[in-house]
Amino acid sequence: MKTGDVVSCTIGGKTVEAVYITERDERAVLKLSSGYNIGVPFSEVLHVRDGEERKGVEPPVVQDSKLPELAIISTGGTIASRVDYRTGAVTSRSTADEIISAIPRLATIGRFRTSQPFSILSENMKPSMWIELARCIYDQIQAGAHGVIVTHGTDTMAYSASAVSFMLDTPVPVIFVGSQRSADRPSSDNVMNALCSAAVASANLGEVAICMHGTVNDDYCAVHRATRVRKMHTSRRDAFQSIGAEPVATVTYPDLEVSLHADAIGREAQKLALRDTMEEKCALISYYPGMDPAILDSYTSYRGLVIAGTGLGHVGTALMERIRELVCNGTTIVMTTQCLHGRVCDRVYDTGRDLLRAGVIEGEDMLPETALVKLMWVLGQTENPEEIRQLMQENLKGEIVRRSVYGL
Amino acid sequence: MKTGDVVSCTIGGKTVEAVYITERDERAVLKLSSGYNIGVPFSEVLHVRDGEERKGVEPPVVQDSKLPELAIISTGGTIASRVDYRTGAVTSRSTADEIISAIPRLATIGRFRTSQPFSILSENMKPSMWIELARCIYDQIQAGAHGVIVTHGTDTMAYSASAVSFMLDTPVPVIFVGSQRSADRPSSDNVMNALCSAAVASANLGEVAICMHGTVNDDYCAVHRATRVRKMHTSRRDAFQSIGAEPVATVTYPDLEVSLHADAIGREAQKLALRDTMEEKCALISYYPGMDPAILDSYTSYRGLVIAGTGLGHVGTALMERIRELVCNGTTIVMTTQCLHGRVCDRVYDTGRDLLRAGVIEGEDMLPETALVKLMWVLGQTENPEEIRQLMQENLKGEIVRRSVYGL
Amino acid sequence: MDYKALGLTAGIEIHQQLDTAEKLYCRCPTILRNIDERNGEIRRYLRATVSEMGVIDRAAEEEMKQMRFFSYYAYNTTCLVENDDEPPTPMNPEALQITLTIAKMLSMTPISQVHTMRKMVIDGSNTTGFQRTALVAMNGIAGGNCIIESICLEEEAAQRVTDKTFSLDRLGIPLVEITTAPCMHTPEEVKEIAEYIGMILRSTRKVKRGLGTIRQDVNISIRDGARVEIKGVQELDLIPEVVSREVERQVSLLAIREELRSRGAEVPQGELDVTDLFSSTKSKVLKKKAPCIMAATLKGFAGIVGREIQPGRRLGSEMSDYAKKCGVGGLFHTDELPAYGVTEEEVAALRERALAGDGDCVIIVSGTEQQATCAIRQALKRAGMALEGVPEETRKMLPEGSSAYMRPLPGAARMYPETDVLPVEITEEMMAAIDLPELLVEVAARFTRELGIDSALARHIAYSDRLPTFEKAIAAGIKPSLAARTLISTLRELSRDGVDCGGIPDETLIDLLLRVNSGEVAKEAIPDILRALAGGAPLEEAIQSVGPTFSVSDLETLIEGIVAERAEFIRDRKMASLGPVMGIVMKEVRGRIDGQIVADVLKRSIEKRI
Amino acid sequence: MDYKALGLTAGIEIHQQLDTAEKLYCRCPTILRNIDERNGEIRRYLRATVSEMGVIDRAAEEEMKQMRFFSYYAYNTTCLVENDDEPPTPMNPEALQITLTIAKMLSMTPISQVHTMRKMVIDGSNTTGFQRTALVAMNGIAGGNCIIESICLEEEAAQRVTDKTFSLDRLGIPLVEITTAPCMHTPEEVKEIAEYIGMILRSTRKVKRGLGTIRQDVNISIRDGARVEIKGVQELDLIPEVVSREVERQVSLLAIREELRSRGAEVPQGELDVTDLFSSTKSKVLKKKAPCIMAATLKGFAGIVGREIQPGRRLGSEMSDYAKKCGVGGLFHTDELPAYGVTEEEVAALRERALAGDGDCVIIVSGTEQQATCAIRQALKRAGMALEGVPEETRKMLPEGSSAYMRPLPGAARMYPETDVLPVEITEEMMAAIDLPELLVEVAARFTRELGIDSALARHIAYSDRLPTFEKAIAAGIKPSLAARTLISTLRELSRDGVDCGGIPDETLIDLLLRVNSGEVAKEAIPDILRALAGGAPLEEAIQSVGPTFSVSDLETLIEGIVAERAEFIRDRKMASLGPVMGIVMKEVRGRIDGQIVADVLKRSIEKRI
Repeated sequence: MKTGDVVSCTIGGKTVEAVYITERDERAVLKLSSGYNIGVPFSEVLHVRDGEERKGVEPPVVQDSKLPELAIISTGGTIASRVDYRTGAVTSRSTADEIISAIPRLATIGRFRTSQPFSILSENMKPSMWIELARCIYDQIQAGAHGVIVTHGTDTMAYSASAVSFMLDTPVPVIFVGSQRSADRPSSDNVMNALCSAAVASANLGEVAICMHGTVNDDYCAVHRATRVRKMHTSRRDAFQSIGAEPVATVTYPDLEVSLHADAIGREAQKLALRDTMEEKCALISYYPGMDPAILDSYTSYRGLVIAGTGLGHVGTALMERIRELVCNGTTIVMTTQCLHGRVCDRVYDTGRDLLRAGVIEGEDMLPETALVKLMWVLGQTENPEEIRQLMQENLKGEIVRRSVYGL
Repeated sequence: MKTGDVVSCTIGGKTVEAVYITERDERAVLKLSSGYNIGVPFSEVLHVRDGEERKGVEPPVVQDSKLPELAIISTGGTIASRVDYRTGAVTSRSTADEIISAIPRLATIGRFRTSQPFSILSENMKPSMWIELARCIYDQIQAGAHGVIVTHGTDTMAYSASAVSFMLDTPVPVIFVGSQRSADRPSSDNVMNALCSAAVASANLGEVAICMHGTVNDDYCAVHRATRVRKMHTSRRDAFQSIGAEPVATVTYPDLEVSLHADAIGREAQKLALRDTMEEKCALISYYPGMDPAILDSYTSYRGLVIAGTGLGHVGTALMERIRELVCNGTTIVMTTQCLHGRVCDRVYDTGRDLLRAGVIEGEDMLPETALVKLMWVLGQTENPEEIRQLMQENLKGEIVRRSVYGL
Repeated sequence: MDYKALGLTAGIEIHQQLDTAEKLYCRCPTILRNIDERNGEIRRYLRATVSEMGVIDRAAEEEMKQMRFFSYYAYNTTCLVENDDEPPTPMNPEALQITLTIAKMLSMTPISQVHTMRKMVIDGSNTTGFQRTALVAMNGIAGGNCIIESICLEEEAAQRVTDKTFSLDRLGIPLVEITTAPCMHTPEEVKEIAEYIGMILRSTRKVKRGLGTIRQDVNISIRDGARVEIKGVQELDLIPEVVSREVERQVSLLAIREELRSRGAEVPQGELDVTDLFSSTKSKVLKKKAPCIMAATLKGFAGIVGREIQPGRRLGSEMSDYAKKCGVGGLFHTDELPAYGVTEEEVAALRERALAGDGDCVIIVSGTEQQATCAIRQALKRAGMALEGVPEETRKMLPEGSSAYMRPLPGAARMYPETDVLPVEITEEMMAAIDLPELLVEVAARFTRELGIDSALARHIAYSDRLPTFEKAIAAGIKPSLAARTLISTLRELSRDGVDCGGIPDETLIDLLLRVNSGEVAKEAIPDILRALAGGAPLEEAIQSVGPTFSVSDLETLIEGIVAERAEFIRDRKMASLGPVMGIVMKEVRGRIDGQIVADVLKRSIEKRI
Repeated sequence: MDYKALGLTAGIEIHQQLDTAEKLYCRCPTILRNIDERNGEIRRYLRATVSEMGVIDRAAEEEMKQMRFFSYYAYNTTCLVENDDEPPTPMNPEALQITLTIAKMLSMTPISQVHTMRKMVIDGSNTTGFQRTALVAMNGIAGGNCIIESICLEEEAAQRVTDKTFSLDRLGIPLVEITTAPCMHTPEEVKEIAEYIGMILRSTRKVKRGLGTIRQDVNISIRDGARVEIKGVQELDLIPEVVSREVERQVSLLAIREELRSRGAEVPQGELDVTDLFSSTKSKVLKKKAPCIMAATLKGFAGIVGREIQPGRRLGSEMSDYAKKCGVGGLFHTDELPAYGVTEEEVAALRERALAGDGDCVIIVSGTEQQATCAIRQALKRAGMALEGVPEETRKMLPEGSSAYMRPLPGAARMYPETDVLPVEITEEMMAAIDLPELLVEVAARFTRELGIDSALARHIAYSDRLPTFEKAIAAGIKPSLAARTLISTLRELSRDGVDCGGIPDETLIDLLLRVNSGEVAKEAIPDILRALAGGAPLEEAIQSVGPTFSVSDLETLIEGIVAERAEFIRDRKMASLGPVMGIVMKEVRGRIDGQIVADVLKRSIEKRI
């Protein structure tokens, strides 16, 4: 039996005709004419006839050549997707026509070119794919895109956006977008997020950002600087939050008015450039009480290590010896804080001063995840320890906010 | 030369008399009569005469025997401390007399007994000390304490409070308190936090909680349930925040009015009991894109592992094989989320379903740090895998909130 | 009407809320809230999603004619699942257990692996844009010969507060949907089956009671007619009326079809902007809406659009229902004009512009240009259907039993799997372990048998919402007659007087009855005490408010006095004096001590003197 | 006064804000804000911390007499460091560099390892409760023979908005504190040294200018007197007055001491509650405060409490200052009563109750019981000091040059290490690398030498806030005389007229001068244009507002006409007609074209005709 075949089975003494969908936990899943799926033992299912081939039809799409050209790069997100109502499978759609036919209003904002360097679940992202993605964005901008939209699963979107931010100097907006509720549901946040991201991709912005719901309402999207944003909720629409910084823009919905923050970097403020080497041999570890110092032994071959320490940036004294050894052996260690908010300051307590003496670099107010991505990039640029330290402590792409302003 | 000795040196052709304080980075630190410290080369310092012995005097303290008896257990925090103005050293004070003389108003709230099981920087805390602390609290309650105040460094206070919460069923309030700004400064939050903690230690509460500033103002303290609280800022007074739950109480300042939340557990609701075994061989790891699966090899001898996954509780597929092996070899793996807010749900995406099939336990909405502490405790109670799973998924001490209420 | 001759077939769907501790796909309690208690509001758009055929479900498409911004009230008893901001929990096992119990009572066969589906509903009543529903069992039998096709376990929708505002407290309460085969052939039969299934449901003692907790949808068709589903019939007694009116409607529509065909009527496509004709109209309705007025001509429809097809409903009403989906207030047609302030001259000009002959009917709608265009096209669509006969539709019941169009019957395209909920296995062991509850009819019989209660009253008790109270009262040792009278008759009488005793807890009622049982409170005082309790008074206060109780010794003293005063009369009349003297005593003590006690004491007192 | 005979010795402390990009211990800009621009407010209590001897610093203790709740305004240009919610950054290297430059200019020796200290200040002006300060260099010389003891780099305090409210914009701006030895012996000498050090500071071109950016504290003592520090002398010209008034005060206090001693005066401890005596008083001041009135008797003080010791200040004022620390409004004493509504009878009753003889003085204060008790004790403390002579005090300058008590001189106990800031090493290489800036006196001399500017004006320019503007103007090619006249004289005249040109940017001024230089704008129009600019107009608009410019050819046409009309007069008077005709022309063109051009054109025109 294959999906779509007509079958029959007997339930309560009556014969029921149905369509075979799939196998699930040793049961045949059948769709009844009422639309309900049921799972029955294979032994009870009789094949009646083969299914007919069903073919989807896309309505034709016309793009307005007077509108600015925007590039959509899909990495496997479901900004435009279609449910197979028989199997429940969600098919991601990534050609311009497919995307526009799913979200027709996009066609009033721009002319779209699309590209799909790969298609994965975002938890399977890895640094080599960040590089591929950055190159793809670079190519699109060089080819004249007025703005770039990257559709991405939300799980690791902040890491990817941050990585692109370090690798790419962009004169145009590079906007990452995703959805927290899958595109196959009528309440999905995908349409609003997509439209807002297209609006901000056309705006006077020249940096890498993430555009997602600003609240749980369908009222506006917040546009977060790639290096200051973190997914702060597993499932809420407004999961993405700027930490220690304000969003660089907001886009109201449904009128799609873009308001830029005074700190936003404008179009053409940076010249297009790509520096796409990254050192993958880097790790992030969170300290906790009683952490066994032996755990650090796994990192002896690592070139970089970010620690999310406690409070102002501390670890237990028991780890100090191993940390000194790692630094001596050439591992760059950057201290960040598991508090997420606030600044690392290892000058206040003895533990911190010991860390500084051991050669650990204070990560200022960088998010631990951003610090990891930055460290990979910095180690891809230079091997000079002094340069590494300087680059890590310098604000390159908004990842370090030199002043902790009250109210953020 | 020793601290307190009178010395002289010549600066700009003039001889200056000063008191020798200490050595710092190969300089002699001297205090001038104006109070300023200066650092000068040892070669320029001449010994004039030995210093006189100076002895601190505590004013006598009278405790009101009609007030309820409260226990203060110090672990090395600086709720009451004194600066040596010569060296700048901060001396922690922990006897009842010392504490009351530093915060006289305490004497109007209770009669105090004190105990100091150990004195450490909180980043050096470890599970064996949690046990010692829990026993000490147990003893104090058994000896009749109407409430217990534990002073603790803020870095790992939430871990310790959470550990005590699992080990101890308490009929009285057990309130952890600390200060974000050191007690030696006139603006320290120590006095307000200490007074509020004493007020709540006298209130109708029967659980383990943390009492710290509710805002950056000196207006009220929030009392957080031990298992739902996290230090969310490196340095702000209001760093401690309840995640996914409301504080169990607030205490206004300076009037010390305690308002209990409807969910707060009242006095005597639990019978005093101590279950003080913990399995230390547990770890917490944060997943990030590109994490090398080989890192998991360091944990083969571990009995428990908490993963802070991405989003709803995911890790890259590359880790799946190692996770399966660990579970097969008897390591309990609990999935939590690095988003901190929201609930783990591994039923939605394939990656999650694979994790469930591998035997990973969904950590519901537990904070990763709380899940680690709970896992240590649960593995200390039973070796039965089904019991372990059930205990991990059951709400024992408020660590799991079964419903995600909007607005938290 | 001769329903057999007309070929009536009807089936019903019964929707019954379950009385579980938690909701079906989250852990919130299943309690309703006052909207004033809300602690948050969220605002969302919904849009139909496209199926794999590039097709939007026809019911969903209808709901999409307007882009709608919905508002939802949240409570401290709702959570992120209702907000559609968190994945659902696994299916509530308690709800599944109740559903399986009902299935077993109806001799149904459970599905081996139950799959939760999403049924697309974008009228705003579900924050997700779909309702979760799972087919749990199939093919059983009710009341001897009615076939039960299926039982589904699904989540309740949110309650509508205003047009676009919903309250999330109700969303997610478990609901069973029991669907019968179309095996009924008279209006009365439909009612009987509904009643029987209702009794089965309540026999589980695990279903919600009270207004809105059970709803019947009725499927009706006649020969040559079409299947029409009428939703939201809440009162059993209205079912026969609803069925007979629908039969009447289908009969009328078939007659209209024949007449239109014989006239050679047709529905030309295309609308006409006639806004200018009404630029100085006196019609308030047209003026109010008015940026645009559209018209269309229905060839050969004159007189038919205005024809009644059901009490209070005309063919024009049906067309109006369709038009309203576009946000307009309704439509006018020349069968009813001039009227509503539209003058004869305006009608004439309209007819002229629309090139309408005497046999034709012109329809007009007003609204924004987009609305009016959409609405006139919808009306034309419905007019076209009149040429075909009876359209398949989902309709909603109107207060008197007629119905109005809601949306087309939904197709299977609106149903797709809920990927966030894992399927549940139902094993034979699970089914075998289910103990069937005692049916309420059996309960009633037992009450008569064991407690000696009259069989009509016993049935009343068994079917009443207060059955558990009654059982607790009996268990507490209260006399069955006292309990039955109070819980059934007294409460019903008070309810007729507008006193709502629904909020009085069982414990309080039983406490009160215990005091009556012990003589501490007089039976006669019960109604007044219940009134006070309904007003919110605590029991002690309610009892005091009726008057202090009267002890037996107080009574004896009182009676001694009264009897002494009337010693002569009593000696004269002997026991015949009992009645008159009793009256005098009762005037003093009514409601403060049991009348039977008064009679006993008085009797003894009189006996002493004669 | 013969200051030498009195043994006057004086020293000064000069506090000068540095003009750095960022603050001393955080990275906020060093700009002041309008309080309306605040975006947050935080509220805190401060309390003195106990030293290792169990002793609270005496100055801090004085500030603790009331528990005070302070409020702070935050801005988007302040951060968590000002809020005392984040550890400080390392010491700002730019500020340290400027400090070292000043030290080198004053021939001072830098400290090898500079330690940041905390100086406890709990009057609310520092959110931390302390001021961070570091001793950077010691033992230099200023102006030939004045010894400079030390230069410290410290952070500015928050600006007080109201009694308990502070604005955080100023907090943390770097400040150097230069302390001289007590090496001055006349009031004029103090002023001269202050002036010289000020010139040194401004020579760095890296210090803030304008109101409040520099403050002098003066330390004064006479033989047998005591060291008194008078804070907050902002104007140099007031220094001699402040010094001479303090000398007067110390002389008076010493005289009072002698008189009191000769009278055998004494100050018994203990206060007396006299609230009842004033229960029906007419005194508004007493009634207003009034829950409690306390009194005390000063034996042998009659007539002395009311004695003037400085213009406008009596011994009673000093006691009142002490009392005010407890939150009361002040005190009354019998040397001044009856007055303020207090009657003779009340005074008599008071004296009687206080057992005061004719030679005694009674003091009273009113407030809450706690306040009044605290206040009367404070007053008694100060009265006791009168028997000792002059107390060592920190005082604040009053507007005319007298002073009022602030707090005791702080001791070394208030100073302890700032553990959050690492010490900084100062190496000989760093000192050697510092280029000494040109002193302003040398700048003035150079202007005279190179630009031919009169030496008084050159000094004016060099010392003026507009020196950088002047230098930019010269560099831009503007005539030195035009630049000097405009930037010094014109701006000063406008300032006298109440026009504040402080907000006009350098670029605008230079643009204006360039246009004058090129003849596009008339020199005469400058004051009016500056007025318009000060009012906020952009340059173009300001120029237009004064009138359209007048081109040379326009002028020639105009002059041709005027001259033609007066041809006869001109022929008569020849060149002597120039003056009268010039007046007529100028009436038409004043402020629209340069007078010199008018004169030239007119002269040529007249010459043509004669």
